[in-house]
Amino acid sequence: MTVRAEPFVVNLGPQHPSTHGVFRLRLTLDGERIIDADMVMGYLHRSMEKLAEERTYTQNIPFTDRTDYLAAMTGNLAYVIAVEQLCGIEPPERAQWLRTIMCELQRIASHCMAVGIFANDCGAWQTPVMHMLRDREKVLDLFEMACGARLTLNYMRIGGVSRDVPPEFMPAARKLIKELPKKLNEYEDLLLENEIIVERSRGIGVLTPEQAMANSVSGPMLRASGVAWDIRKADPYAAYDKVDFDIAVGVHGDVYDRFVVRLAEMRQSVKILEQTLDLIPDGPVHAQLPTATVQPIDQPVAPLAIRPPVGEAYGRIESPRGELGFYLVSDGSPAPFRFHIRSPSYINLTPLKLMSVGGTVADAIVILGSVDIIVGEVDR
Amino acid sequence: MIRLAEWYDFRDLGNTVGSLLDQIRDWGAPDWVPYVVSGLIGVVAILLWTVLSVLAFIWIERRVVGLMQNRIGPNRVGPNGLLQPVADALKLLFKEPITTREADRILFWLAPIVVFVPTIVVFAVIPFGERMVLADLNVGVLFLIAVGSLNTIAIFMAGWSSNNKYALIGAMRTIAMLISYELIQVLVLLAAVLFVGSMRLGDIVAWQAGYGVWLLFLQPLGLLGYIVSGAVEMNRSPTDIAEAESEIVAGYHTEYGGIKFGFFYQAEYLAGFAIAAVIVTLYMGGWTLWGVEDWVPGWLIFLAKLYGVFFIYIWSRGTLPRLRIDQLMAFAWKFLLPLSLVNVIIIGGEKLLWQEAELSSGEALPLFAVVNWAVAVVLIVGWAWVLGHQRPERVAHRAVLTQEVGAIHFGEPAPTV
Amino acid sequence: MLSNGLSVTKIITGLDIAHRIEQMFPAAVEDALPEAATVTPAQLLDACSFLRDDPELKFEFLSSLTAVDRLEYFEVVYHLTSIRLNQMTAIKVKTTGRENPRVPSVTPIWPGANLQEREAYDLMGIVFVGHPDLRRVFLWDGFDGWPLRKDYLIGPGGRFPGLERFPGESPEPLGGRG
Amino acid sequence: MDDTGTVVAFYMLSALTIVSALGVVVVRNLIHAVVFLILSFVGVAGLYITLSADFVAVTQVLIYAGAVSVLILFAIVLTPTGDRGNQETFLRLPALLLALLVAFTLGYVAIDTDWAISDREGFQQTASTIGEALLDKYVLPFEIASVLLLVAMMGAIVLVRPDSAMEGE
Repeated sequence: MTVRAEPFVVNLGPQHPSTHGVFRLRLTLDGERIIDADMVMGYLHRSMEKLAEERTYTQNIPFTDRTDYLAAMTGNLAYVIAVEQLCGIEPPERAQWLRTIMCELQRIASHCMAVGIFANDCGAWQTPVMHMLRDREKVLDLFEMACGARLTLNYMRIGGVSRDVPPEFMPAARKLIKELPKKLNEYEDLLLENEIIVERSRGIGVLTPEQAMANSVSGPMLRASGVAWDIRKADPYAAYDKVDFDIAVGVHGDVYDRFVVRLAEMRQSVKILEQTLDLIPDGPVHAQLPTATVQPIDQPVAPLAIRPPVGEAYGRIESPRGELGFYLVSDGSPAPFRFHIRSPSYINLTPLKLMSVGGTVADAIVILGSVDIIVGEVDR
Repeated sequence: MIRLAEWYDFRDLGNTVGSLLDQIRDWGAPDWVPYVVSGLIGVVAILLWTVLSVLAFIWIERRVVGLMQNRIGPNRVGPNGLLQPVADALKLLFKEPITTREADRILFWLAPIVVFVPTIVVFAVIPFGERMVLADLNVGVLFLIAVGSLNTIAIFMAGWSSNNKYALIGAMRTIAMLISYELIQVLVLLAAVLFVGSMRLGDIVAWQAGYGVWLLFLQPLGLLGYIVSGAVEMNRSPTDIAEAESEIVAGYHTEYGGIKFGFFYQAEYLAGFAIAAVIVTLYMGGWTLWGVEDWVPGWLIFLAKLYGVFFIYIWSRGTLPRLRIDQLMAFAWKFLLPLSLVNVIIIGGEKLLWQEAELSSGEALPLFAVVNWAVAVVLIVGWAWVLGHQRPERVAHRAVLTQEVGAIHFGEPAPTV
Repeated sequence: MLSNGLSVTKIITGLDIAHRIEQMFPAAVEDALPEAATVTPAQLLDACSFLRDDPELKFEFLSSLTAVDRLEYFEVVYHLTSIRLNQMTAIKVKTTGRENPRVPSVTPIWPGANLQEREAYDLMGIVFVGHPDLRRVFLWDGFDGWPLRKDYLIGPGGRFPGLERFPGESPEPLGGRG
Repeated sequence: MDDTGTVVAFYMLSALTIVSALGVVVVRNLIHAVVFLILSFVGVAGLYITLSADFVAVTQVLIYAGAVSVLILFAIVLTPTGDRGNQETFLRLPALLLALLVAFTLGYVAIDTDWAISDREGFQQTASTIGEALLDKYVLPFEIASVLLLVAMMGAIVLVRPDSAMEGE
């Protein structure tokens, strides 16, 4: 005879302190054990893929800020890389390096949030996330210097970046990356060996490498499962082929490893930034676009009006959350015929049920926190 | 050792009250009048003190945690935000007391009141000073536990009557937790009572003052057990499982708003003060401080100790993440319970030794202190080791760094911290 | 290999992959372009298992799955990655006509297709036969229509939504759908 | 003064105990019934206090109001049909008869007995007296009761133990 409580359904979300936005998780519970998990999404669905078909390629860049709003730079970059592939544009050298700098700064900012919020999900009452927000703010200050915005940056352009960074940017960035390792030590001291965090996250939500790959999981989650796969290394874009860094890999595939991998990646980002700030060449930051096909009547040539040739392209980069891909189909008109975002947040949710069934409600929260979703990117 | 003192001897406010009562008796009032008056004075004083302390500590906690989290905290209402708690209280008072439609209305309304009673009744037996105790019960220690256990009922009433799944989960978690930790509490307090030989809190304070040693030095395991079970009882992180914000929104008081929520909030603080007061009384010498109480009012010493202990809980709240319910229960049953049992046995043995071998207190107490601290350290470390604290799969580690794309490192030994 | 010893992802073109598939399943390939090879729906699952399991291909990672409305028909595009061999390819499947598009589901081969197929079903209305849990994902149950289709909410005069020319540009068609 | 106070307290506590005990039987909602039960326990504890049995009173609150009733609550919540409440059953009449019979017997005994008034002083330390009685004079019944409880506990564990755990070990 087994004593079982009546299974009952708990809705986590859409309004819930730790669903990271308006995401809803329907858990069927037996006591506190999860016997079924169902995801309900779409509360933030803004139909970006349809909207993008009504706008020119350049006009679509701001949309990419608003998918993954904690990593707008990488969203921008993935999209412009896809368009550049479609048109065959090669951005100038300095633009490539600036892209690298911005993406790594963005990775630090995004991982700060990911790790901090993860600690919050573990129940650390705001303290780690507040400390991490402090460093994220400093990164956002740099972004503000470079492009005037802090969150929705809209910095990348097709063929380069919107403008060169001001002269005071580089010293400020140097200062930041000089103090970041100390802060990272602090976080590692605070969180990495924290008995409660280790207890809460070790052996929870385990994905073997086979499961992770089969479920199309990417980014820190895939690496936490022990798979050394990083598009920056595997298929270098921007200036990643010219800098030296390591892929941080976990060995257990559990929640703790995802968190460890993110912390290690922040260190690698600092390492990349140190190199880029020394190596960045001078020069133009924007390529001359092939505007010959565009001849608006009664108007001067619009330099950013792009009409890519008929074809399709899949551009992908390593965003802080994983493989961010843009699949563009052009029919020769100034707007994309099909604009598809392969969003890592969304696809990383695929094995959520696999990971959380058998755990408790508290585990489900921690697992969801370790996936590090941005609902803007899940729903688009 | 009752000091016969004049009414203006504010080292113990009991003197003042006592003089007043004598005055009343002199006027020829019947016997029950001073009895009732003294009760009323005590009740009003305790209520006033708790309300003021709670208001002060709301502000202090928010500012202190703000400092810990490198932000400012409330600083708008009044100088340095001092009036923020008042503003909060006013806001709670003026808010509409919403009762959800499907709630069990009677229990829903009753719960905040019921939760308030046991937490405040605890202070009736706490000696704030030598004569400053409302009811110095014979069975004071047992009374503390008994009243503490009533909290459970109120919290369950709140969780059940809200008709909300988060609230119900929170209530169930509270009950499971409190029942486990009450056991620990009983055991550690048993050890203290056994050693002192009285359940009256005043006697325990007097014992510590008489021998000039705090029980904290003699019973470290007991103190540990009480601090942990106290944290559980007052629902603060790392054990705020019953109202785990990131999991079940606010647990049993999810559906409460307005002043009903205010009651829960205040009861939580009061429970914290109560735990701190018990720790101070039992383990830290209460209102005495090795003779300093002759110069400084004992109740000020008591309050200073109490706030100091409470600060530890604020600190832990600002630092530690939350345990999972099964881990907390495992900690209670697998770790604290055996340790407390061993503690009871050791303390009992020592008491027996002290009596039978006719040791003087100067010989016995330092010996016991050294032995108990050594035993505590050995037991904690050893038992943690037995339970697999250092097993490789539970050790923190770092990420493997590699340059090789596509390699799979799953299951490799990872570099440890 | 780059000059400094770093690898780049090897792109296996649609022509090559079509060749490989044809060797195993002669009738499976419908069409082959440099971007992608088009596989017949009937043999999609066989071809995909082959792509996943072949030791020289090892496409165990489904990067992206999406659907495109090609006006006369729909096509489903699969971008595949081999993590261990660091290579990439794309295959496509065409539906016959616009009415009731049905494509076999690849969830048995790549469980990661689960949510992506649901998304394609939700927005494009493509039924993935054999999908374990084919429901709307972003839109609510009972939503009318498939919003990413080109004929969803056709404008006045039968105009398809979409930008055909730049604002102020000459009305002569410059290619494209205009 | 002392007598009046005790008498007033006695009647108030008795009323509380009896009313809430009636409430346990009458109300339909099981949870309400448990709350009444707790109230009744607390009332009984108050009666013990009027008898100067402070240790028993506090123990009553601790064990009955704090622990036993919580276990009952647990049982109600964890039972799948626990929220159905007190239903009408065919046992209603027999139960009423039995209750009346018990009440009659108790009342008869209470009225009929010639109660002696003890002339010894009340206990100063009830706890130590009870402790000495339990571990000295009545040690055998005490031990038997403990063994019985232990057996009951083990029986309960065996009953609810999942089958898989038995196979696994």
